[in-house]
Amino acid sequence: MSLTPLHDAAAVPAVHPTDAGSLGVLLLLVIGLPALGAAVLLLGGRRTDKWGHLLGCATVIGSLVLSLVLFFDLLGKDAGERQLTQDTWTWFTAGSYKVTFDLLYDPLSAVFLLLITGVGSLIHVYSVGYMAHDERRRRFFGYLNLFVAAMLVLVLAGDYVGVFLGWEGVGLASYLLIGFWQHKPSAAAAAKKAFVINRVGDIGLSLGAALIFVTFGSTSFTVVSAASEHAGDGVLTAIGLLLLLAACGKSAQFPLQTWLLDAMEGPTPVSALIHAATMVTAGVYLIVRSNFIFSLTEDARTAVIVVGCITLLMGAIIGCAKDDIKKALAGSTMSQIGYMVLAAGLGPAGYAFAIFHLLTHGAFKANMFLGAGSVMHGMDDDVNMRHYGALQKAMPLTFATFAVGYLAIIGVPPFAGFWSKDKIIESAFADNFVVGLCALVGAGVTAFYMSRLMLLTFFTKKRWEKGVHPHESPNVMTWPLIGLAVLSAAGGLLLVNDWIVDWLTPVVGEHAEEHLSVSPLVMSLIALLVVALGVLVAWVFVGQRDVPREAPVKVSFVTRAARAELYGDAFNEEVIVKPGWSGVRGLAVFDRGFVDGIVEGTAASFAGISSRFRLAQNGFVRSYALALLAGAAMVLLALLAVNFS
Amino acid sequence: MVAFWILAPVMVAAALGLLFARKAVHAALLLAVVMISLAVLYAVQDAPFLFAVQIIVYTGAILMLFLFVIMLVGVDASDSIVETIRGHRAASILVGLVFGLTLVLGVAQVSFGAPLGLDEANSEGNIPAVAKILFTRYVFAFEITSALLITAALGAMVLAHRERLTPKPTQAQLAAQRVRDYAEHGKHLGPLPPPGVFARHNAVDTPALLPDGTAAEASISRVLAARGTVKSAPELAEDVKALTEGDD
Amino acid sequence: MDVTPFIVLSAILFTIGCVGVLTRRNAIVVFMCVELMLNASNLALVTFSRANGNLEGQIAAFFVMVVAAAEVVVGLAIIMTIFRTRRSASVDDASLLKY
Amino acid sequence: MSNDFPWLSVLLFLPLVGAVAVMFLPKEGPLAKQVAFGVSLLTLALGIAIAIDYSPDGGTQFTENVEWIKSFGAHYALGVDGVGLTLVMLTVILAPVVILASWNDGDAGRWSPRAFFAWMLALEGLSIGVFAATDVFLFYVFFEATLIPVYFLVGGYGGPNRARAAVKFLLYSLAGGLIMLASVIGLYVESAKTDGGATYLVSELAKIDFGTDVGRWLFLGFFVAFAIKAPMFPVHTWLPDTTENATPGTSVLLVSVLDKIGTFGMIRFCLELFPEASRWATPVVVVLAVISIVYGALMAIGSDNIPRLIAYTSVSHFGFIVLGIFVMNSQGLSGANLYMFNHGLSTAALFLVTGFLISRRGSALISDFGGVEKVAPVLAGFFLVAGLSSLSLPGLSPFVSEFLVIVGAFVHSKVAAAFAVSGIVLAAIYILLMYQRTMTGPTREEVAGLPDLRPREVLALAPVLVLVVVLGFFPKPLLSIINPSVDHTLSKVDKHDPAPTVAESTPEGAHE
Repeated sequence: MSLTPLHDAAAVPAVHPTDAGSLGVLLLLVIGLPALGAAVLLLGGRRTDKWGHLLGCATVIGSLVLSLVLFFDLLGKDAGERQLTQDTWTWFTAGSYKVTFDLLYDPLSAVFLLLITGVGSLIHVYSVGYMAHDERRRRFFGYLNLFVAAMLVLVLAGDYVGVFLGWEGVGLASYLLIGFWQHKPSAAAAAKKAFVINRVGDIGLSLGAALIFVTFGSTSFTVVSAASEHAGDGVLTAIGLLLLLAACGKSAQFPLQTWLLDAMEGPTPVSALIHAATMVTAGVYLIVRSNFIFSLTEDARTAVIVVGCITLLMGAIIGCAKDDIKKALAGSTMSQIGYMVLAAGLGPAGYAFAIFHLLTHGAFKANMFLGAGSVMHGMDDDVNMRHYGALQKAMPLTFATFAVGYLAIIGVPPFAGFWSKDKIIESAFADNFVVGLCALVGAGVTAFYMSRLMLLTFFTKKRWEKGVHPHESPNVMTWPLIGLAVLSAAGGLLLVNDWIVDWLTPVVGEHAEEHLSVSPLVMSLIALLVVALGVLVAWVFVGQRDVPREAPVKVSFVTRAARAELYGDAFNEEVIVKPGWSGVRGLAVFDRGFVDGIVEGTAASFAGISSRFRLAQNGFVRSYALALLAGAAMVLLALLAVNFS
Repeated sequence: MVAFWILAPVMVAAALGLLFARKAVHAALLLAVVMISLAVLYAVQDAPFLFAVQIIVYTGAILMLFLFVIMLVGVDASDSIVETIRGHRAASILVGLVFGLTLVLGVAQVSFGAPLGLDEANSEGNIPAVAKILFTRYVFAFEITSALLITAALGAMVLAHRERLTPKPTQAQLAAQRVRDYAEHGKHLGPLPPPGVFARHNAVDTPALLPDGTAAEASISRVLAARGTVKSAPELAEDVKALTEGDD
Repeated sequence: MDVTPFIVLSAILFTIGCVGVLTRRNAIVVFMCVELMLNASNLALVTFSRANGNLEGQIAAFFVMVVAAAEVVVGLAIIMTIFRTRRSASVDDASLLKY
Repeated sequence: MSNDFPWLSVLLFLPLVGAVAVMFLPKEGPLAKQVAFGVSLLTLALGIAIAIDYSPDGGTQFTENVEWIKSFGAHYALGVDGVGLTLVMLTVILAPVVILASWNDGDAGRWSPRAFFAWMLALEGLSIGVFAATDVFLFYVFFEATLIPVYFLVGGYGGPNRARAAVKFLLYSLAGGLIMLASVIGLYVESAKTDGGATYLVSELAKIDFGTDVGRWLFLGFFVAFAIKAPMFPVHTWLPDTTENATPGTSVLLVSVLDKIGTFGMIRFCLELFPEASRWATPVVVVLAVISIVYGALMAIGSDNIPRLIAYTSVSHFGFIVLGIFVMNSQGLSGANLYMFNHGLSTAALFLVTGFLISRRGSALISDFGGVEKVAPVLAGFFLVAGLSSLSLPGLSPFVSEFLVIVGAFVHSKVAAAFAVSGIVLAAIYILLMYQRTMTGPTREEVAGLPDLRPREVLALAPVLVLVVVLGFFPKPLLSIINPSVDHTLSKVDKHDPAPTVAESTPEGAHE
């Protein structure tokens, strides 16, 4: 770029990384280890069955160690120097357009690296136990490694197209893992659905990247961030909206939310890693990473906030009605990501809190998913909470860790969720009262459905199926639970001294001051009050009553709607799928009948004409002679006509 | 011109007869009428050589050939009147009429002027004059026609030739066959009796009489027997009686 | 002697020959009609010869006769062969060469 | 390599001579197959040698020029630039793959298996000729000659309706060729009017200014033929019918190699010879290309027959290629050129792997499968990778090209890009739907005993998929030879890439 960006106080921070030097190799290794693991496990075949899971764990743990090394190295640098790049090779060039695989390592990538490899490692270890009896465990670990590698590419890429690579890579891994038990048609269908809906989001990312190229002549963060201030509002808003579409797809935000609940068909560790802690938060990452776009466009941010608000309420409502423990948690995930998106939409005031909530959520939601997996493990893979009850005695460790996660998500101090969610609610109120109210109500509903889940699973009476003997899971599964529980409890430490905010400042810019009319303390108290109300309601309506083993049929419209996931699927089915299918069928008829019909018809008409003419060749000499004579007569007539005209 | 006006209607009538004659033999005869009339017209038009050739070649050779073929194919083979191709006859007549009318009208429109006549060309006699042209200017074409005729003759031979499918039986085989037939069916060993032997008549339609006075059926052609033109034995006997009585 | 009546006669005979070829089914009769057409043309040739005052027309007629003779020989031989195999002299029966 | 030696002629005639040689080998026994495979490998080796010797910025290379028919101005002229070399390489790479993969496909045909392989080699040689010809007349001769082997390959070996499919293919292509012939003759007429006299050399023709009307008519003649070949909506219907009945190997050569003649011709002849007419036709062609993308994808979704489905996906992909060509900017054209190569690989993989699947089950209907993954995991894995490459997953080679085309289309027209990009969703639907229905779910009885891929089949498929992955991350070898050619083409059509909007606008006046 020939233009030098004009830096002023309100300017967005430009990405101007320095060469990573010797650490760059580590960056490559962070991605390379799990990628290598995936390659070995997937190409190695049955030879690697015996030690495949160990290799899978080892590569991710190796990445975690490297990430920690990198993180502490970054921590030791000055705030201004915390952006490193590692040159690799040019991916492709065309005309003036050049896309490279250069990696960008900055505070944002750093925390993501820790989240991905940290939670990833714990879940890999957990999976060793969870998938112990699956004959295709080796392949499962291959896919998990593939996912980790792709996710790392996503957060380390220094170019939108590079992000796209990781973006689709995690989509592929998600597809493979949701459909891991592909002999189940529901799993295969869910996998396909997830991928296809993600692809709808990818339209946004493709077109967004294209628009960015047209506008800035490059898609690398460095160039775009330096020049974004010079772009027009319209263009920035358009880019923002396109990126939001991408984020909606990947993060299961309204209106592309329907795939997430179906994705629970995958094995539980997958749900924990991909559909709770990491992949689904990639949308939030994308928005925060693109802060140099979003900070400059009020309109796009408003759209982000609206999407976030709608989704956080939708997810919460769905979570209230689901009896499937994983789907209830998935609804909760949707809702929590809604919070993050909402926070990201607040702009400089919210980026850091979005990431903060993302991190804490990654810990406590992974914790609860794994807990749910542990419960299912003990309950013979039954997922219906109405068949649980009073499990706190049978599975004390699971209960304890789950409880930590529960307290974290509903926002009880001092657990991690309190700090992160409280900050978002505060920022939301500072931005707009309605938005704040949404966030507040969402918190109350969260408290309700999580308490309901807690009560149905661990308290109330036994409603177990016959022959089920709940038991605590093996150590290899409980240790990761404990690890995640610790993180869920202590995640709030990141906010000490506003560390997380300062840490992310080089990436997202100076944190904007909040202008809240009431003091933060009052705000927190109000939020706690709402949460307490939610818990109380749950206690009254669930804890104090007998829970029927079958879900009651006669329920209010709201419950029915929530059970039907607010008719998202029904809407897609009626408005897109069914008309789509009839359209495709109609098109097939059109193709056969009209497009090919013209061709075939031309051929057939020639064939018809010749078969008609053919009849003139009747084999009778006399007919031929007649034709001959007629011809001669005509020649004669013609001659006469010429001569006497 | 008198000859023309006499012959023309005859020729047209004979030609039309060609169209309607049921039997091929009749058609051939009507054609002969046309051809002879044509020959006369040639003669009238100072073409005595062609007159002779027309009579010899057409009426003599070609028509005889036709008659031979008719004989071989069967005299009785006659057309059925029913037209098998739908609309063909009407169309033929229509097209023929159009063609003919156009031709006639077209020809009639042309004024040929007075004929120059062949008196000068035929001054040294028609045949020498024709020969002169034929053996000078048209000698090559003439020689070619000889090749054509030879080819045609060969072609006719090839077409008429029937390939033997079985080896020709030898004398010995034929003799053995005869003896075998005699042994199995009692077929007469010797040659068949000729008609009329020991009889009043020696015509072909008269069977020979066996020593006992009965007629030998084998002595006459089966064709004649089928036609019923064979004289029966009692008739013969009466003839014999009349003769003997007359002698008395 | 005017020329035109001869030519008209020739035309009429030719036309009758044509119609005969078209309507008759007995191959021999068809052949006769062909001969009639040839003869009709011969008449015209001879007439033109007289009209033009040279003998070329007669020569042409002579060649027509030769060719006609050859044609009849071969043609009749063909009819014989067909008759031998098909037991029929109808031209309609030899209609395999169709469609 | 010395520059005088006619390397391209050798490359072109090696398979042709091989084809003749194969016909003299014994009908029975594997010798004919082995020789055919050996010849194709030899051709590949020679092709690689040529590619190594090629210098990316050197323009048209390995040129040969012998006067052929003087009165027409026709020459036997060969030579390759970046675009031509890419496609020649695609041809020589796919030929041994196809021969190895179709090892037993020729056994059940109407003629002997040796004829099957001889025709394949002949097709390879003629295809190389098409891509290497630098004389329009020679190109035309090769263009039409390629139909003959395909006709016999389709008509002699393959499904129950092969005869009809072969005739349809032949007549459809001939019709296109006929229209093109008119333009070829027109070129002669026009070039004869110039001072240089009649010529068919592309290099000479490119200098002629045909004038608006004549240029447009000639352009149309070429374009229609190439659109049929490509195939584009609405002249695509021969392709599904043909692939439905052809053997997988034939389909690969047909779709991956031969159909590229259409898009190759659009660049080489439509754009470079008739720049004005190409610019004039751009709006219509872009619309047709976008329709092809969406239409092909939708038809693929609705297909139950696997080869038909793949044929329709190709219609969609060719829509992308044509779109990339006619948006006339570096991104689009580079993408389109790259797409030609990548589509060749991915479609080849898809045809071959589904071919293995179909030959095992004896049915080509998706509804006849289910749960194959359980019994044949390796096959399923290859299928998935091939499918993912077809839906342009990043990391696999088609992504780069598709992304570049979308970017190029976006530069040209935002609306066209917006419609074209829907192709990526539809691609996901048709590939994953097919995978879901065939591979996943409970294993059906009929497929329970299906054997997994044999070593020969793995050996045939693996190189293609390895290339797909390697080029997905490192397409530079291809792009480095394609980009100079693209610049050349763009200079011919007199188009320049627009500069990024931000670089032009000042901070104050920055509004859309």
